Amino acid sequence: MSKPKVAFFDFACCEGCQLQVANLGEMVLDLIDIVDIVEFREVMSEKWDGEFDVSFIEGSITDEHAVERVKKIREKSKILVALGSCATIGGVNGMKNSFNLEEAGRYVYGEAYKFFPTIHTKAVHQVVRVDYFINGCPIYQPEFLTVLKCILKGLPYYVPEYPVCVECKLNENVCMYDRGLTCMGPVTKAGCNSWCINNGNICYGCRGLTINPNSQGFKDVLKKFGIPEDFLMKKIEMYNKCKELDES
Amino acid sequence: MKIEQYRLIEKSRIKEFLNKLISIYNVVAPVEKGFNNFAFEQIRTADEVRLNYIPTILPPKKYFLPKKETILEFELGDELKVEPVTEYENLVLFGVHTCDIAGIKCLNMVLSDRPKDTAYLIRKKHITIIGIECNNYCDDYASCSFVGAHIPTTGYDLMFTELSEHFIVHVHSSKGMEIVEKTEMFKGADQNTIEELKILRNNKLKVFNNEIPTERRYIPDLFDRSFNATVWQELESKCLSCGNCTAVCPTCYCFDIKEDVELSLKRGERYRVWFSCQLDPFAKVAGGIDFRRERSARQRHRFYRKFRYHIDRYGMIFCTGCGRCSRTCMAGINLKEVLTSLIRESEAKIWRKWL
Amino acid sequence: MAKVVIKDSPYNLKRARILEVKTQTEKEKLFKLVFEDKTWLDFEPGQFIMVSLMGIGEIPVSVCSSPLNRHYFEICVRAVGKVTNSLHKLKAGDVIGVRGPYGNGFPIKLIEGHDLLIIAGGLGIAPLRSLILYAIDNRRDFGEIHILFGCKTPGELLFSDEIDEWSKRLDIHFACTVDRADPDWKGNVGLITSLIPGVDIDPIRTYAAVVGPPVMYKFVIKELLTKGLPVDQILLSFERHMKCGMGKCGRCQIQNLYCCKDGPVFTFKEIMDMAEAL
Amino acid sequence: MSRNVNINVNYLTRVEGHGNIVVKIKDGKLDECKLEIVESPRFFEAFLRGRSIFEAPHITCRICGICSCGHTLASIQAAEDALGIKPTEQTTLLRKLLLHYEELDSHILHIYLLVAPDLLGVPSFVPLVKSHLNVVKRALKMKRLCNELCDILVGRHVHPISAVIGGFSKLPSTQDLEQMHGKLVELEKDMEDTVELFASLRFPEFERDTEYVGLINDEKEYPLLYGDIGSTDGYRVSKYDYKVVVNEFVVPHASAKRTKWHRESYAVGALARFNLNYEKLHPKAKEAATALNIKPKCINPYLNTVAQIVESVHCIEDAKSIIENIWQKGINYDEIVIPDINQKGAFPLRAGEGVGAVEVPRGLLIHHYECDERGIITGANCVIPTNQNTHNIELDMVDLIPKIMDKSEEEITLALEMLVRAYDPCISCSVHMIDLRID
Ligand SMILES: Cc1cc2nc3c(=O)[nH]c(=O)nc-3n(C[C@H](O)[C@H](O)[C@H](O)COP(=O)(O)OP(=O)(O)OC[C@H]3O[C@@H](n4cnc5c(N)ncnc54)[C@H](O)[C@@H]3O)c2cc1C
Ligand code: SF4
Ligand code: SF4
Ligand code: SF4
Repeated sequence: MSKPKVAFFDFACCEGCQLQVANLGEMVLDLIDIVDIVEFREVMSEKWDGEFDVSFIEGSITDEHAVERVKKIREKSKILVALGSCATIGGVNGMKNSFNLEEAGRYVYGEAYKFFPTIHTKAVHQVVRVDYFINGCPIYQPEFLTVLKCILKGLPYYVPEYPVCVECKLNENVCMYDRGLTCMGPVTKAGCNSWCINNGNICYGCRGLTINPNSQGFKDVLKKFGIPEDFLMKKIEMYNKCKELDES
Repeated sequence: MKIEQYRLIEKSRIKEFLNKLISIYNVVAPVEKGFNNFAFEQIRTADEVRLNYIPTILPPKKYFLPKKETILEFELGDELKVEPVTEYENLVLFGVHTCDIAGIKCLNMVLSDRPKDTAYLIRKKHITIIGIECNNYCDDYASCSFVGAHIPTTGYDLMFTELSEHFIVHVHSSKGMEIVEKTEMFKGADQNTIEELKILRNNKLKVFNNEIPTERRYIPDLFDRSFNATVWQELESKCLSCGNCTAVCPTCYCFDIKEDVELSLKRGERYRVWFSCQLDPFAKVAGGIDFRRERSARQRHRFYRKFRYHIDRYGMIFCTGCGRCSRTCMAGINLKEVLTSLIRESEAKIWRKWL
Repeated sequence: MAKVVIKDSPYNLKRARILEVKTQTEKEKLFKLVFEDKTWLDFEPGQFIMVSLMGIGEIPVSVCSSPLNRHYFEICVRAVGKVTNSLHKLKAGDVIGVRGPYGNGFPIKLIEGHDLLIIAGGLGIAPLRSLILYAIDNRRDFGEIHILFGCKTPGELLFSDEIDEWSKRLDIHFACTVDRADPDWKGNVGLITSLIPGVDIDPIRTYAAVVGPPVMYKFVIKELLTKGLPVDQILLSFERHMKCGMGKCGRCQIQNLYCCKDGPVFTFKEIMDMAEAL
Repeated sequence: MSRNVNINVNYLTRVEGHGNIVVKIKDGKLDECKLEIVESPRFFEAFLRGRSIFEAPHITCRICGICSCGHTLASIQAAEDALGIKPTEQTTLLRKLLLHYEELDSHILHIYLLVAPDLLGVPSFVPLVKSHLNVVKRALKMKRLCNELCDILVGRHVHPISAVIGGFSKLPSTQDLEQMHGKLVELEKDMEDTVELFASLRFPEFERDTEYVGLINDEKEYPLLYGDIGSTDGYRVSKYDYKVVVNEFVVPHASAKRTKWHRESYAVGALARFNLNYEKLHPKAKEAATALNIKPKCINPYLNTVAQIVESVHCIEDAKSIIENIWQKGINYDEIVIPDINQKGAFPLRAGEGVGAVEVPRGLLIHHYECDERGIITGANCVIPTNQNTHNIELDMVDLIPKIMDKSEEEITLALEMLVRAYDPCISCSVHMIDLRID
């Protein structure tokens, strides 16, 4: 059986998730043992004209050109994977959606802004069908490998439906609420092994909201800790602004 | 109280004892994590140990039923090659509170019930428990006297109780005796110290009052009447379904079973991880139906698991009064308050019937 | 950390070889299995086994063959997800892992000497087939046998050749219905509950065994109670999420009952006051 | 010789971000030559406005995954400057350590995975697995070690977790220090082999004098984390005057903003630092420079890669001594900082303006913020190394093409690609992206 042809494509993003793959160290060798990486622009010059068995899409869709390009990739790919927060939920790029696009452009580029046509930031599934989601900003390598193995074995991957707190408790961290801080852990999908909290920081919600968050309860918690609601809304916006497009 | 079973060690020598213990065994003890949080961790020197601590973030169940535990190793291929395995370690758990010992007893009940959980039993055999008695409440969250876990009874190898000058040590097993002998730091107890212990225990009855306005024996009845209590509905809007309360509970043992294969796709393992009835996928079946969809139903289930169901099955309350679930809940769901509300509500109903 | 192999682990698996795979419908396949060590799966109708595909997962599945069959045992699996879809890709000769049987099964000893009313919805026929085959093999130990079978469309009818046979037998009363008919369908159309009023049973002498999708139970039970069946003669088998099958993992709990250990077969009496059961 | 050549490298590979090279040669004369940046703009500076300045490092490090530690450090510096927070000595040491890890990680990625394939005549590292397995293995191992170093210090290399305004939200334990030291010693050996390997490889010969710009200061150590902005033409200004340096202007053929200081263009990056601060390099790094046959002032842009190797040696050695230093002093765990948002009011807020200037792997990086009295960002500007280099790269190409005009189209293309790649451009970084395509 020939090895599946795998490609990596990037859109508006920091390319950190691709880098997480390149950063697998010696495991990269095991990886190319089982798959045939045919395009990976960040570290390879090879290009591939045929079909892709698996395409990893990194980054958000932020202009018409990107919409066309991702649609073409979809057509040529048997399986399409959204890689990282920018692709799965819009990520930090979504913060742009809170602004008037023209004004934002003008702020960064002055009058030249017209040469940078832009549209509201979209997650990949808001433009084309996505088969697998790998959340995180950046992706958590163990989860990437788990999903990859699922893909190769033709199995579905279920993104954990429970919050980061579950993993955080298992790591026996001191809860940020005990430290008087606001943490997005209770409303954020797990799967990162509570990476940030393990390292002394709070969870910023980069993996997206849990499927069934108790928003009222969360607001009450914030009230209890004396945290204004708009503060929280801003926090949610940091990664989850594009969710609005799902709902509308 | 048989005097032969008791030993003494001067309070000032406890560090010396711990260092000696460390030189012989792998010792796990409570250490400080900051912000009034503690954890059981393997220690390297006695200085790390906190004798005065409130219950650790995770209970010692993590050593008996690890957070993640391989249960099968297998090779992939046409033939089915599997090997059930377990990992264990010789450990001495030092400084375990009586509530946590009660928790381990609950785990014992469940996991030695048929079919026996072999892996658990093997691990348990290799763990020695040195308890430390609390002469006072840890904090307001505790409700150990309500469930009767505040006085040491069984479930340990050695039990340290602090007296004015000594720790009096109850030697409860030959494993405990081995430690006494190997560390060579204990002397026999005398009648005075035994008296002191008796007085202390009597005093405890006053210090540890009943934290919940009912008695333990009324609990089954209370819960039989409370399935549709309004408290549960209140929890619906409060609970965040974060699963913190069950993760930290010394008697929660529900788990998930998953598998992982190597990148080569040649070998893999099947493992179990802690899981929680508070989480979304817990009771969902393949068709997508969730038999406990409401957060209120899940919280109710948690309380019934602690205070009702297991009384029928194992004759025990599965709450140790450690207070962890209330301490950890950021939504402020407090076990003592919930129980009190249940009691008030059911009393009101009974009164109405009488009038 | 020392690692040891524990052969007596309750999670240990037995190797079972697939003798034959029969496609039943679009979504269901029937697997004929035998243990490699030539031992025999000793089970009661209604019990289930845990089926393992290494690296993919382990799921509970009812045994659907006759417990008296000493040559092989059968499972009928609907492809819905990870394990079940992967199972469908297997062929005769492949080996899978099995542990069990688990659960209580139907209380045969109680049922014997009584009439039997079997009500199956969709895949619910799988555990009931085992009971039916047992009753047929021991026909004289039972009174009247009624089988009511319903499914969504004619295409989803399982074990159709056997059903033909059952419907021809004189010692079995068989009726079948579909929710939605197709042009070729000649039989009843309507929900399974519509068949119940028509069966001629003596409620006091009858045990009803009901298995089907969760929505079905409430309505069927209502009909059965209308017929006058005593609550402890209505037997129900439930599906819950199960991971260990041994009353430990907590996933399948219905209030204080473990579906895997105390069930999956319950009398209506046991669960009628339980909010989480139906 | 009258020859028409059209080169259009769509999506330059093995660089960070999307860029194209467009070259038109008409009748043997260079008609058009540009480096187009086609990365989709992400508007960071626009959406930073209205956010708490305490979130700035978390957000801006997402400008680029490869140099996210560098962005974090520049952002922290700018924010602390605006708020008037002075880092402690321990914090400064650990930040220097982090910056070293960043340089190492990025340089190794660039040297081995991006440049080495060109020098060995293959399109990527994948064919090297067959022909040069030990080289690939070494590269991947070094990469892993660098990642592990970052993991220990700040949780991860891509978007570091525990480096925050005010210090660190987690401090390394003594075992952590031991582990990091051990890994650096391991890297040291591999680095020697790296120097040996690259000393044996031939780089293209091409020289063009330009102004090299980077941080300089009066201290003994090789300046990376702070200093004034200086150039090989002998100029020096404070970081607050960065606008004088980056001096944005528009080129007619592409109506894009570029930067220049005293000349047509200037260059930043490893080679610039090497030229500016050679004397301050660790003796071992100087030895490596000799072995690699590079000395200041080197004006062959292709040798930027070689300067990176020299710097890597320096980083390993200096990181080791920083750890030894911390070891001796002992870590003060009371300095652990509450992360983010200043929720506990750990630092007094004030209206202010601050600039951060840090030498990141690809050169001088500047973050500049203004905030109001609630600490809400009212204005932001980031100047990215690659932006500063773009014009210099183009001028290099203009100079280079006539010299290689007689070669085949493939050879010209490869030479140009290698040139661009030598600068290690980081195109997603270009939030301030200025190159346009106008019809
Ligand atoms: C006692 C008993 C007897 C049974 N007998 C039979 C039988 O005879 N025949 C039979 O076919 N079945 C039987 N079942 C049902 C069978 O066990 C399930 O169909 C099986 O477990 C499904 O496993 P799976 O791995 O194929 O599906 P999964 O992949 O686990 O799940 C299937 C679907 O559930 C959803 N899902 C599951 N987990 C998640 C998650 N974490 N996140 C998001 N979505 C999720 C998905 O939408 C998915 O499509 C029985 C069950 C019980 C309890
Ligand atoms: S620190 Fe955050 S993720 Fe961890 S338990 Fe607390 S709220 Fe949850
Ligand atoms: S802890 Fe939160 S912010 Fe950090 S990686 Fe996990 S989901 Fe993302
Ligand atoms: S800890 Fe509190 S919020 Fe979290 S699941 Fe338990 S009760 Fe709900």
